[in-house]
Amino acid sequence: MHLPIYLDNHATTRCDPRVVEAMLPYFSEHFGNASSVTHAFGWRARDALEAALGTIAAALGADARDLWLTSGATEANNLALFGAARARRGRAAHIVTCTTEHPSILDSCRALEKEEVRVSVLPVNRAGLVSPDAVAAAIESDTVLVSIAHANAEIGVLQPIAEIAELTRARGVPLHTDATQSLGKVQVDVAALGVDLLSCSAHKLYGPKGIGALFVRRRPRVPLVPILYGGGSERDLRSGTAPVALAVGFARACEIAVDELEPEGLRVGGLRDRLLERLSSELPSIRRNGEAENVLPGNLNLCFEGVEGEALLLGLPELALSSGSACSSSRREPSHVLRALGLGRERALSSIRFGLGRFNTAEEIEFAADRIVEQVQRLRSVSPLWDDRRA
Amino acid sequence: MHLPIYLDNHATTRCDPRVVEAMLPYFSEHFGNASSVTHAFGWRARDALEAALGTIAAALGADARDLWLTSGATEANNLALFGAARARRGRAAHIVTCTTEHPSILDSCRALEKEEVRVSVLPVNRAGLVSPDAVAAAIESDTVLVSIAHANAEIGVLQPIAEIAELTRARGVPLHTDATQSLGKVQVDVAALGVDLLSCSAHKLYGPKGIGALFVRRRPRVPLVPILYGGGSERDLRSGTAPVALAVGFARACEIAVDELEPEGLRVGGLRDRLLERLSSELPSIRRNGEAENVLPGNLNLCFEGVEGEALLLGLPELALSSGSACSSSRREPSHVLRALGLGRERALSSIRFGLGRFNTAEEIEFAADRIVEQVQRLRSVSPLWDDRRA
Amino acid sequence: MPEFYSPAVIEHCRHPRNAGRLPSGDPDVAGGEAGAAAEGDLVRIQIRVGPDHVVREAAFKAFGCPATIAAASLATERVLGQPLACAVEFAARDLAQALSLSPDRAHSAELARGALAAAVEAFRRKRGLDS
Amino acid sequence: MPEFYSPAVIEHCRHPRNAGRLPSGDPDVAGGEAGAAAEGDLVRIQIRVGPDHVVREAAFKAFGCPATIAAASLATERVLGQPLACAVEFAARDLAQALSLSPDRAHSAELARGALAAAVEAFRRKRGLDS
Ligand SMILES: Cc1ncc(COP(=O)(O)O)c(C=O)c1O
Ligand SMILES: Cc1ncc(COP(=O)(O)O)c(C=O)c1O
Repeated sequence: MHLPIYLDNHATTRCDPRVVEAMLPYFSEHFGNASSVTHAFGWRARDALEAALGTIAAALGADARDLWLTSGATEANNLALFGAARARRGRAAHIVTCTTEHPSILDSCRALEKEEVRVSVLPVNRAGLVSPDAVAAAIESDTVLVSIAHANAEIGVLQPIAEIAELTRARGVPLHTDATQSLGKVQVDVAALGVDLLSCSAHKLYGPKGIGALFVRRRPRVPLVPILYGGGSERDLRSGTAPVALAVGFARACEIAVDELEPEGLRVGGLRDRLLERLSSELPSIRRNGEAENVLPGNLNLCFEGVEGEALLLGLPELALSSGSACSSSRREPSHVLRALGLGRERALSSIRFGLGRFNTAEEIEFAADRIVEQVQRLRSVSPLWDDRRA
Repeated sequence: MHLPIYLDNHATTRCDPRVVEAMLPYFSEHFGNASSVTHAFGWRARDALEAALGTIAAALGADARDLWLTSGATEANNLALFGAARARRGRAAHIVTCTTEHPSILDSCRALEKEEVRVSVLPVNRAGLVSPDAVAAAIESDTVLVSIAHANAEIGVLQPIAEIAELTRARGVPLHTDATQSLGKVQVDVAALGVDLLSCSAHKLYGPKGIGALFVRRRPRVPLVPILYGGGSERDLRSGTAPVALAVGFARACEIAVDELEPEGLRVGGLRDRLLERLSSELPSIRRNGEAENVLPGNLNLCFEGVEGEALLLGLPELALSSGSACSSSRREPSHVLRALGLGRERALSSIRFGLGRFNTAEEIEFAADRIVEQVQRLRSVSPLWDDRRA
Repeated sequence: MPEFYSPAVIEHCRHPRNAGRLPSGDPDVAGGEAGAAAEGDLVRIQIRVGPDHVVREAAFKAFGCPATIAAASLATERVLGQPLACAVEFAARDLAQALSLSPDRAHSAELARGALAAAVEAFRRKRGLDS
Repeated sequence: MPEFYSPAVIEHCRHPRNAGRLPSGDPDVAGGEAGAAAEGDLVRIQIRVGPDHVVREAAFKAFGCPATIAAASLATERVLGQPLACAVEFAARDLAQALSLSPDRAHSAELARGALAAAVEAFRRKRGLDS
């Protein structure tokens, strides 16, 4: 067993060695520019790129022509939101999203508000779910986009996207979903979900960092304007030299994830359940944050009452864990997602996110459980809140 | 000797095996998210990222805090232009650039015009040079940016950036230069150039595709707004999970290029001169496009009178060459750069861009010269224009 | 350029048939051209016509993209042995298809047809034939 | 969290000194608290004061980030043997510096000082001493 044990697979994942192997030839051997149309280096690169696009698209149940490579899900999300809002070219526009979205959604919305776009940020319930009816009710005559993530990065909850899609489709409003956390972990199919736009990122499914994609349905076509210009044709949504090696890696990552989806889901879900079982049987007063049913197999977000998250992590140097989302944990702000569920600051700060993944073993999980139980007990013995609760 | 011989190093370059070696550990071993602050995987990633930023910044004579990683020079250029224009928040804005810029500059300008930004696109002379006085004269009271590339991607000519910088600084207008083609080929120093913003891209200097950077001077600080939002702090110009492996590769590429700058410049320049010497001594009526003095060592842009470029390339399957810029050669439009020099369509279409680089050998250049001479002669024997000229 | 060009185009461009010139002073030789160098394509075709009004010889020169060179080359090949009356039709019909030209290169076939038609026309004029 | 926390913080947080509680009913024991769980930090400190008005024993409980736990731990360590009159000053002076707290965690030292000051104050009140 290798220490520390990585249990932060929502933040990023280890690049699968099979992915690295697939990418390697495209750095120094088949290194051409896919838009070099006059020689074999370019053709080889373009062929690889097109094959990669085909594979990634297939993983989403999409057509390769509907897929735009980006530098990651942040760019894909920005492209979806800014692209849809700016396609209105100054006319009034309105966007519907919810409180538990990733900062690349919420911060983009905030920036759009400065461009006079109106944004409705819907609440979620205790389980982390947005209500499809609330989405439908929020739609206005100039709503250009509804954006609701497929799976949440902190509590792993899966939103009822297909249900929402029925309602948005009836209103003729495009639906975007950020599937960054769900792709490769659960079934993601643009037709089954009924979405018009979908973001994803390779590094969340054992692929390389620095590449993601935005699916953009062509029929009916969602009007979008690019956020990066430069040499693409009029209808290109993204310019810039395509990172062929990364695309090949992304494709291989999709392929593996799709191949192994079911058994891995069961295995990782089993490890997660085992961890939860051990912790909740050996420790009183722990609570799971978010919905328990429709959750990513690797996700577990737990509140250890009376124990502050960072202090707990400091006692667990053998485990790589996050006390919040990777993006916000440098400031000591409680997770906006947990707050959105209605958790108080104290309970939010007492929460830890577990992200189990492909490379975790049963042995690691038992070890992790041992250490966590021990540290929670130790910190509770120092905790004035624990005193009060026992009183 | 390996065929085909790659002579298209302006389009992209082979990733140096030393760069690949440097990147490798950051895919599957040190794979953490640099913003994961709660565990060793994150710290390791952040340390690597910061070291990489330091190295890249050093190659530019800049401070790491002034450097923003992007997905490439396209994004860096877009960030410079949109960032500066939108920082005006709706007030009148004006940008100065020139006709020979890369599409990521010119297309961004076109898109900005739709946002009511005025753009002055200055002409260049026959040598491809923009006049510093013309730049100064074009500046208006609301000019937010002057953007002139350091080296041109087709004719390799180096613009008088330092001279332009003196004039823009006197007027208090920020100067941006696209150094994508020059970094690693000739000295690039933000202080010596006197620029406030500078774009570059790893894949043009034997690094990986999918990463670039924008240098943004802090003192005096150039006001810019981001084009990608998501979790960064207020003053962050770029959000999204940093691609650590690519950053490490970019840094290694910079390090090697800086180390070998002088001898490689001489070696590659020598190969280029040899190629030119052979072609011009063995073939009548060939003309070099652009300035001959201040040119990238690996660049040679030649017009073979009476011979159409694509037909010539079809006769040269052993050589990987471009008849224009990689981006535009899928449409049969003569290069906008060559047209900007005042070349007619015929002469522009008869031009070939040679991009020699690190991995080219003297043997390859002799072989290439042999083949080119043979094919130009063959095609001239079929050319009605050649008939006319001899008449 | 295998990406853009069919094997037929590549073959004709690398090994053009009937590239060259016929002596334009000969009474049975006439030539025509189409396109313009300034536009990027120029095709010249000459034909030598027998007393039986059958095309006996043909030659071309072309400046332009591979498709243009190939189309001119193929046209001169096909026109041989054709009676003048239907030479253009026979030689130029389905040139684009024979060379599998993509729609954006169809222009190349047009140029070959145009140059051939001009050559036939020039021959008729030279001989005072009705066109 | 070596990234944020000094070795001293890590040491105190992993091995807190004087964690626990003193019997609050004892006449020579008094306690105070600072912070609020709802804000994310709560520190309680108790002291036992000898007849000579010297702090003989101290105990703390803390909920909060590692810096807060460490500051409370260090404060209870330093206060031992201090005369009540200057206990807070001695124990809490330069806590932030001793633990190399970054400015954004200086709050943690303030909490330890506050809880200690409240305990001293409570002791005075309990004994009817002037504060
Ligand atoms: C739900 C979600 N959306 C978007 C992102 C951003 O992805 P990327 O790192 O590819 O920009 C992340 C991860 O950071 C995420 O978890
Ligand atoms: C001068 C110049 N600027 C910008 C770019 C775009 O760079 P990237 O491929 O990194 O987006 C290129 C190359 O394509 C270039 O040559």
